[in-house]
Amino acid sequence: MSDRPWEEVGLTETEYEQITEILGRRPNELELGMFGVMWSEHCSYKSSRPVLRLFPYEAPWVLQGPGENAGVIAIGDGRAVVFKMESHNHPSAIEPFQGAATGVGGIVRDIFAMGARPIALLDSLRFGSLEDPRVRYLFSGVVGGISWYGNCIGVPTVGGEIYFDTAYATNPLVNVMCVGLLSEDKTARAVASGPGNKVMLVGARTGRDGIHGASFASEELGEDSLRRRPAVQVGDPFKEKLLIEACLELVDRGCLVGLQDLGAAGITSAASEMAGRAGTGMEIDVTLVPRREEGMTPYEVMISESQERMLAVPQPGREEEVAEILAKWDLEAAVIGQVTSDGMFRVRDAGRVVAEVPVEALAACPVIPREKARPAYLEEQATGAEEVPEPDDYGVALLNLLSSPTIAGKAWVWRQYDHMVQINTAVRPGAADAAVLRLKGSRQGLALTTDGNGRYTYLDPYTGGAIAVAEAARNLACCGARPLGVTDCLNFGHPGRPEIFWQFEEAVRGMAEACRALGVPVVSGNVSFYNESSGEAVYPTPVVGMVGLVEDMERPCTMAFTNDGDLVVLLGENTGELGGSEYLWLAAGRPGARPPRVDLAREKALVEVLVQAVGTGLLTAAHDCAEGGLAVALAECCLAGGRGARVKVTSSGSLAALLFGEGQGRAVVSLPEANWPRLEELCQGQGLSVQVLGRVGGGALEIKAGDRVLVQVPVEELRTRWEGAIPCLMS
Amino acid sequence: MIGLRHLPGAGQGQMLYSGRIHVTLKSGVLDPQGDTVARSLLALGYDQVKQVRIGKYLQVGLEAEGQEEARAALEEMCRQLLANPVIEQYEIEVVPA
Amino acid sequence: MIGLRHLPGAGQGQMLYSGRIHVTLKSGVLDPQGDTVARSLLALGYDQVKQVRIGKYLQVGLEAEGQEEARAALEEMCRQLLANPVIEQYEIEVVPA
Amino acid sequence: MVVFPGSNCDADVLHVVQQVLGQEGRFVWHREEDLSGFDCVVLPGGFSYGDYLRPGAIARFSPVMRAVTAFAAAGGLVLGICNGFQVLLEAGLLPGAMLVNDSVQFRCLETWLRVENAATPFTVACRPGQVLRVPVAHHEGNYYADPATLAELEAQAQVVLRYVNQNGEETPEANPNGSARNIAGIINRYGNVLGLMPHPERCAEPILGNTDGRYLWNSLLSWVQQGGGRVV
Ligand SMILES: Nc1ncnc2c1ncn2[C@@H]1O[C@H](COP(=O)(O)OP(=O)(O)O)[C@@H](O)[C@H]1O
Ligand SMILES: [Mg+2]
Repeated sequence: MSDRPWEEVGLTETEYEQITEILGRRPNELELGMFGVMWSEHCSYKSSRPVLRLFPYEAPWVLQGPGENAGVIAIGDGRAVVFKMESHNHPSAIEPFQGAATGVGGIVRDIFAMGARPIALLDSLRFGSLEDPRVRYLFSGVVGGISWYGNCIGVPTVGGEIYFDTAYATNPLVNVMCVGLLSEDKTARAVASGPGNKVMLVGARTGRDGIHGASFASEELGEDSLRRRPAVQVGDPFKEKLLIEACLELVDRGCLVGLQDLGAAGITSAASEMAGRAGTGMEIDVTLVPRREEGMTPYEVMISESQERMLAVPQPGREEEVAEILAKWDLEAAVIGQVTSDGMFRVRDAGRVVAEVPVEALAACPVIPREKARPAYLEEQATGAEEVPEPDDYGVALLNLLSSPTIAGKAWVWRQYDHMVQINTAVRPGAADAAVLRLKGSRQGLALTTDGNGRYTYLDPYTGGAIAVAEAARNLACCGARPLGVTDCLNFGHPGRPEIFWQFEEAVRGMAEACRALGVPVVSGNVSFYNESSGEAVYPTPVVGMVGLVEDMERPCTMAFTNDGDLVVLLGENTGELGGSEYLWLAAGRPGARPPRVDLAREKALVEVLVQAVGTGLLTAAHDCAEGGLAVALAECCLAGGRGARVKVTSSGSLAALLFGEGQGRAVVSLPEANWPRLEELCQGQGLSVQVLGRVGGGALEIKAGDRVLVQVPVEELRTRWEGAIPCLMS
Repeated sequence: MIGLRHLPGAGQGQMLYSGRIHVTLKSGVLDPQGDTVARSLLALGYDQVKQVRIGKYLQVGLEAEGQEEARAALEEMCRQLLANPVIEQYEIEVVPA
Repeated sequence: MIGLRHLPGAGQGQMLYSGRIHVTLKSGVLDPQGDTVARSLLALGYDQVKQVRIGKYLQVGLEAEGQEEARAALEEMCRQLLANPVIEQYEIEVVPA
Repeated sequence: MVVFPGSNCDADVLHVVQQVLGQEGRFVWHREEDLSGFDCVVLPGGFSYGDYLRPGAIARFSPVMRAVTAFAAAGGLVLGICNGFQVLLEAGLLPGAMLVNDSVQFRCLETWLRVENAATPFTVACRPGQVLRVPVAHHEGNYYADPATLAELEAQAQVVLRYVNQNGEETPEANPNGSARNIAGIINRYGNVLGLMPHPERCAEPILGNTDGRYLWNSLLSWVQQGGGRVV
């Protein structure tokens, strides 16, 4: 070993000394390697842990909060929903297709490790500008990889979001959320209890791929690690599909004590975490691990991140049955060790002990206290006056917004995803603010969404974080769903930079406060630091995945204007804030001084009104105002329904801000005139302002301010620009 | 679509070449497709089969002033588009078409 | 799963061979993938490119008593599984591994 | 419902058969070899064997496929949907082959289909020329057959379903994958083996926004119930 052995495994000298103290001796090379992966930021959350405590985790319906492979919430009738989101940013930056594909594989394993059948995927993506050929390569590779893997395993990709901004040019964000369904009495737990129980490795053979994947997220690859193999792996969705079926059969038959997926840090992490949760010990013999390659060292076997593998602890005496079920699914399984009672994690090589450390120690990575400092750019931004350029022609400005890739139609993406398999997708991509799945054999449905605007968070991390949560809740409510739980993926730069860590804490604080205000607990999540290249961090980007429950699927509501003559109504106040808007970015090339304000009490009122209005069948359409503001929201309702609308806005102040400002807490709805008194009453009850804007009808979207016609564009022209933008850039 | 199939006569001083490119997975990189095919060959009774690896074979028809120029262009195409250096390797052969 | 990667020593009188199989689309069968790659190459500025056809390249490691026996087995595998005669043709080369 | 390793629309078809049509149905594992007692065998969509090598290429050697072949030869009804269609082509139970989509991308979208032959067990409940809205979801659905085979298929009315636009017109834009002659589904000479790329099980319930698939399922049902189970 070198005289600074900690460097090779990405640890600090202090951490090395702490390990030495815990062990009462110096770790050998294998032990140090195991600590290296387990104490990496990715596995240990050593920077983020104290901050994540800000989130609310409790609610009566939460069956499992963070800590297991995924969070679980009860939805009644003995059914529960399992969900989690995860990033695969760095692998996707290097090999977009396989990077994104294996990202899907990883998050799906987290879900079925809980005994849940994966029923939906959502992808939240961030790329640079599509004018850049490298970005186009990354974009089409990532979408292709998600499509290949998700389609093959038969889990529909039903939603997601994509932003394009130069801030993500070299470091794209690829966050994938998976949702599963389980019956409460068939839950699997990731525990290795029962000393003497066997430990089985199931699925793919172990190769040298992905060695150091956990630390790959946090450092440059040295020559030494390059010699050890590319950190990017190739996925095998076919094997994953077999694993899903086999594992669910094992859980269904009650054959298992515990089940755990292998992700970052491979066997080391899976085995030690299973033992840690059960308070037991674990013994693994590396020679028993089926290999794909010859000459692998114990170290390589222990930290390999080969995909499509699971660790299972069978019920004593049922090992045969487990093996039979796996064989039925053409899967290989091997007993690689056993549960012990002494709290030690012992690794053997043909019987000889080659590593022996307390299970607890591997999980006990000390927190790194990080410094925080408010970034200087915020002061600079804030002093710049928010001068607002008015367009020469509001109709042209609207068309330009509709063809901005961030706002434009995303069919180019989602038609590559099988979004219908499993035949539950009642509200499909593009039809509403959230995807809605029916639950077979029930009147209920699940609404799913992901949201997070990095530009807002850059301008004001607290507000950006709060808005991400508020928007997600609004999206669900527009579909009539009551928000029940949050998963998140926090994408930030280097946590060692005080400005970045300040952004991180502020964003989490904002998210946490919004979750509290809206009564939605966080049940799972993921932190991705080090999203930067050559010292330039991406926008701080917290992404929120939210799940809501639709009580009665007989009353669907999408964003489509469906009846001529229906009233068009704005819920909430048109605050005319252009800061952080796509309009300002397009018109002036700057993000603005501050993002739209967020008033959490108003957000809560809006969600209440929407859930009740949709739930009682008052509305024919609902769509929240987000990127592009009121005008874009109206245009999207027209596009979805294939019909126009005539509306009027008040004529005071900046008209651009009224039309294109991205003020929060708003939604556009349509309803038959007869329902108007009831809606008005609902809004009054919640103290939410509401105003009639106009009516659905005609073949064009017409927006007036007083008597002045600002926008008068045929729906088909809106469609051409909105649908054509991305295909045109990609061809 | 472009009229790829109906070759116009070669340009001034240009010859037609055919590039044959083999793109294969680097050793050590998992080949799920090859493994699955191998297993199915065994199931069909071909128990003499030890391993299958599956790669791509590209035939590229191109104009160039000479063989070396053609090879250089193909090399460039492989690096830029046809192969992914993170997981794949390639071999190029050039013959007059 | 089968122990594909850990070759046991070749059996009695058996040698290890490597079959190299090119599976290509029959001429006359459209190749959407090849056409797309050709179009991307043109878009990248490689205007010397006239046509691209994409096929598969399979490397099959197998045991046999001799080269001819190996070829015969590979021939059989191609006919049965590795190529689809409706759209594809194949070529086999055998070399000692 | 035959289940190959990698099938993923098997449960969808079973749901429609049992919950929507109220019929008996069960999964048949790919290693089973006995299909006696069934009125109809469905090869469902998915990615059997990961679609590795070619879609359907490996699955067609499953033990159950010998039984399916015998079942078909005896006149039993066989329906191949999407990957199931690909398996039938590879197995030679239907003529032709699938190429990758002309877009070279997976395509999941609604298509419109014109019923070209309403006299088959799978389409008797449809009007000739009726236009149905049925979604597709595949990467290799670009149907290919040599000109002689195509001519023969047309002559024998074996092209059962064709991609058209909403008005029933056969246009290139209506073709989601580049299939020869906009072919979406074909039947064998004897009229008992149908393969189609679109998914009728995905549009059989009002809650999913489309029930056009019911025309095909109802056809099958009324054919079987009228005792027309065997075709040959
Ligand atoms: N990456 C994606 N994957 C799948 N669906 C997507 C993706 N991006 C956008 N969509 C779908 O397109 C629709 C509109 O997306 P977007 O404009 O981002 O919605 P919102 O503004 O409500 O977040 C939604 O139904 C969304 O689920
Ligand atoms: Mg929205």
